[in-house]
Amino acid sequence: MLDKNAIAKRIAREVKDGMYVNLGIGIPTLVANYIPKGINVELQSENGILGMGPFPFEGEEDPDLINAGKQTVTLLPGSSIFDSAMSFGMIRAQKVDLTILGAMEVSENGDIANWKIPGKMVKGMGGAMDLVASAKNIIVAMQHVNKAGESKLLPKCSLPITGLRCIKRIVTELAVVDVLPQGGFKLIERAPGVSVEEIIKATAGKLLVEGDIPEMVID
Amino acid sequence: MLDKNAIAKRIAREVKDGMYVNLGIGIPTLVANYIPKGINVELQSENGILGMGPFPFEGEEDPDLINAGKQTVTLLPGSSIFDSAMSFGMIRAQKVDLTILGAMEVSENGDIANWKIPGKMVKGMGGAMDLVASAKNIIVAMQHVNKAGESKLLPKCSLPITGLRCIKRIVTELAVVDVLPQGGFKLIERAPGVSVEEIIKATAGKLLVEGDIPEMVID
Amino acid sequence: MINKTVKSAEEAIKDLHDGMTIALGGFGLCGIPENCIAALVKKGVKNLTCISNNAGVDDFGLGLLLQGKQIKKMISSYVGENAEFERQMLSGELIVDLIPQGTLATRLMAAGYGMPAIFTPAGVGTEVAEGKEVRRFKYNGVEKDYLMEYAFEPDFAIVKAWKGDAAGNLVFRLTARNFSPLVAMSGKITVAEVEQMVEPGELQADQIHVPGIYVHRIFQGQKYEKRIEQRTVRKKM
Amino acid sequence: MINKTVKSAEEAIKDLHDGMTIALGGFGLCGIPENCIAALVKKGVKNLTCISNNAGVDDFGLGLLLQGKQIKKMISSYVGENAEFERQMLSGELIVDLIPQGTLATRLMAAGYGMPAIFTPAGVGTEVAEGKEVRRFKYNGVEKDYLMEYAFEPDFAIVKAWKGDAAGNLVFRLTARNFSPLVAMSGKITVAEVEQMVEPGELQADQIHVPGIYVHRIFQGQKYEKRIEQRTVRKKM
Repeated sequence: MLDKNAIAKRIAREVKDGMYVNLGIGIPTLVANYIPKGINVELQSENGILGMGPFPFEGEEDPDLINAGKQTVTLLPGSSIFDSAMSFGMIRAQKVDLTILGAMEVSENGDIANWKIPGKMVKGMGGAMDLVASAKNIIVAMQHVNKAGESKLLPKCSLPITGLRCIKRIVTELAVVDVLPQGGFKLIERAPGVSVEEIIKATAGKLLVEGDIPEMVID
Repeated sequence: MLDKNAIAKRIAREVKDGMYVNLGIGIPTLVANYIPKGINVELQSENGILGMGPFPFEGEEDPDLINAGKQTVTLLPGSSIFDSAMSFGMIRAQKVDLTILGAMEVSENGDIANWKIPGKMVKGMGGAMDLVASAKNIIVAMQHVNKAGESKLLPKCSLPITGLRCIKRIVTELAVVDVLPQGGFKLIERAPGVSVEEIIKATAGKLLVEGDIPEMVID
Repeated sequence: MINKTVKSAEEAIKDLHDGMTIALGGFGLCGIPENCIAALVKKGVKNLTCISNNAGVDDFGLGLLLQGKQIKKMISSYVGENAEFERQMLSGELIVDLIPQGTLATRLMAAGYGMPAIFTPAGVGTEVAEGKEVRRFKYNGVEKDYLMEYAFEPDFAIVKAWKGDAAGNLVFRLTARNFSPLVAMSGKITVAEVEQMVEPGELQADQIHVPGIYVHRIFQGQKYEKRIEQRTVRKKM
Repeated sequence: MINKTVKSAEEAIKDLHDGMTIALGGFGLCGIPENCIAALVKKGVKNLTCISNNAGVDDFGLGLLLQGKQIKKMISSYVGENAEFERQMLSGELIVDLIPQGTLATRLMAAGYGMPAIFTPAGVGTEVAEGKEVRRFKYNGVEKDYLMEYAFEPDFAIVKAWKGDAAGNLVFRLTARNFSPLVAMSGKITVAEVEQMVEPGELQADQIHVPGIYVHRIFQGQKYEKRIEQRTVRKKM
């Protein structure tokens, strides 16, 4: 069973040289810490940064330099700043290669719900609807089950959806699961020490398990 | 009968304090020379200038600083440069208050033709179609008759049109003529020494002549 | 040059009335028009419709207008930082129209670019698409559905820039740019407050983010708190 | 940082083939990609469709490609400066699609902004509107007709910038900007030649006109003639 950092570490292995990557709030933000040396990527933040760097050293925070999570950040050499229309312009134009974001639910046809719990939580979708509607490659980082112990990998989303048929891969504390083009989840990797049975039990949607399922390589 | 500079001078009187003005190629360009002191205007050039200044002094030409007529120009304090999409964005958004341009023909319902003579001359419309489709106020500067002696103020344009029902006022070597909202030309002013009869003769479209027609005030 | 300077925030919003629609720049608390918001609070104008990506926090930014119940309706993409907002929304006091962030940005840009409508795939198949025209286009080799979304045309647009001049030209600093240029281009009347007013000609003409033609009134803000919402740092090793 | 540098114009266009559609920056002879045009001439690639506001003059700019009959079709707004162009067009050797200048600019921008189509009133009621969808919108208080125009999606986009860095970031000087940022954003492959290549970090991040994400290949041009088309001056008094 993985902790948040291990999930981020596993996802970091999906990041390839030359990619522009948008990282959502939460676990996805942690991915930046684990991108292997020698892999050149640029992080896009949808409030208007390309080439985002790490958090500033104490005392060097600049109120005019934040990321989409409103956190103070820094810029790397070769970075650029632009307005929100251009930011979502490049997202819609599919210039951003990979989007990593959190989710409340993912359905077996790749629908995602992550912006609203009717009558309860209504923070808004932020840029998530734009990202999932356009990104070529989307990876979801989330817990396999919610706090009530219910699976978040469902036959159909129960919450208001953020985007249709857009999720390709899900990384949880238990497994790496793909969404098949024809619908249905497919088990790709197990977390160290987690059995296939545990994963099947935690997955409400249809889960294809083919052959031997390898254990994740994390480091 | 006015020469080109006098036509430009007369049109300059239409330019009011606080206006953003786009000047076309030819006579309209000359208008800039006659805008009265004390009237603050900014000239827009659709290749991406606001606050365009006069031609540079000899030896100070900059190949990177031209107007829409490809002429070397200068910038005034407070000017700005932008790309062509923003330039036509502000034109479509009707931020440019007044457009002055030349024409081959204007019809009595305000249609204008100025971009093509089939089989003969096909320079293209440049920015003219955008300007006439969007500008709140368009003044045409042109000769009343063409080189063959035929009127350019017509019941209907014979050449391919540039825009429909868009011209409000025409200033020629003979007269100031308005296009009435319901259609038809209306004689507003005569050039010094030109008779109403001469103007009627040179106007093929329906021309309303009401009461005494004053002579233009040019200086 | 056409001079757009006014003396104060109060003068800049003197004809901003109850019931108007206003768009405001800023992302979170970054780049918000602090002085104009203070003037709106002081003026006590009510029943506003506010187009702004966020709604501030409880005691800063648009949160101050929410406290005074000056806002009737918010059009935003993310409002998660504000308890009073959530309370007013869940109780029905506040009408909230949540729309995707890119849609918000592009609808503002559309106004400034004279485009009455734009197409975006964001929200297709979701409740955001309800009642909207859907159209299928091929773009970048893929055929998919797009929503037609209309330009915002707010009565007032209010932004904060880093530097500005009397001609109304604006320059923004770092990510304080965010929605502000788009907001600035969208207003029937656009008000800009700036941290530094400079002489015309001081801003490099080809480095201006918003040309003055879009700005109707400009003034130097009295003071800026520039509060940080999420101070995140790393330790020096 | 993702490094986009290539050695030369030749390398930058190595996979630009016969029959491709290419968009080129520049207005008249201002801001044209001189080194890439020279490389296209040298390469002798044929049957090109060129999207460019103008077509150069007889012996410079795109005129050089016209001389070599490398262009099958031109999509432009104004081509009045080129006798060879006019000859090829009137004789039918060259297909010419003349479109309004703002439409040209906005269709390029649409590609870079992921908008499959845009609306413009330019050309309504003219031969430009033939076969196009017309739609009525209310904007700025006025109801009128708009044409729906599609995004350009050229195989290659080629621009010249003033300064650039290895990340592909571009800055343009004065009116040499013109169509170039829009062209740069439109390409399936975008090539930028720059007058000055600078170190990453030298360009101020918030003063970049085209972020490097839009640029696939960048190199420093060997030399620039920067010819002036209409040298107009006034006398010192």
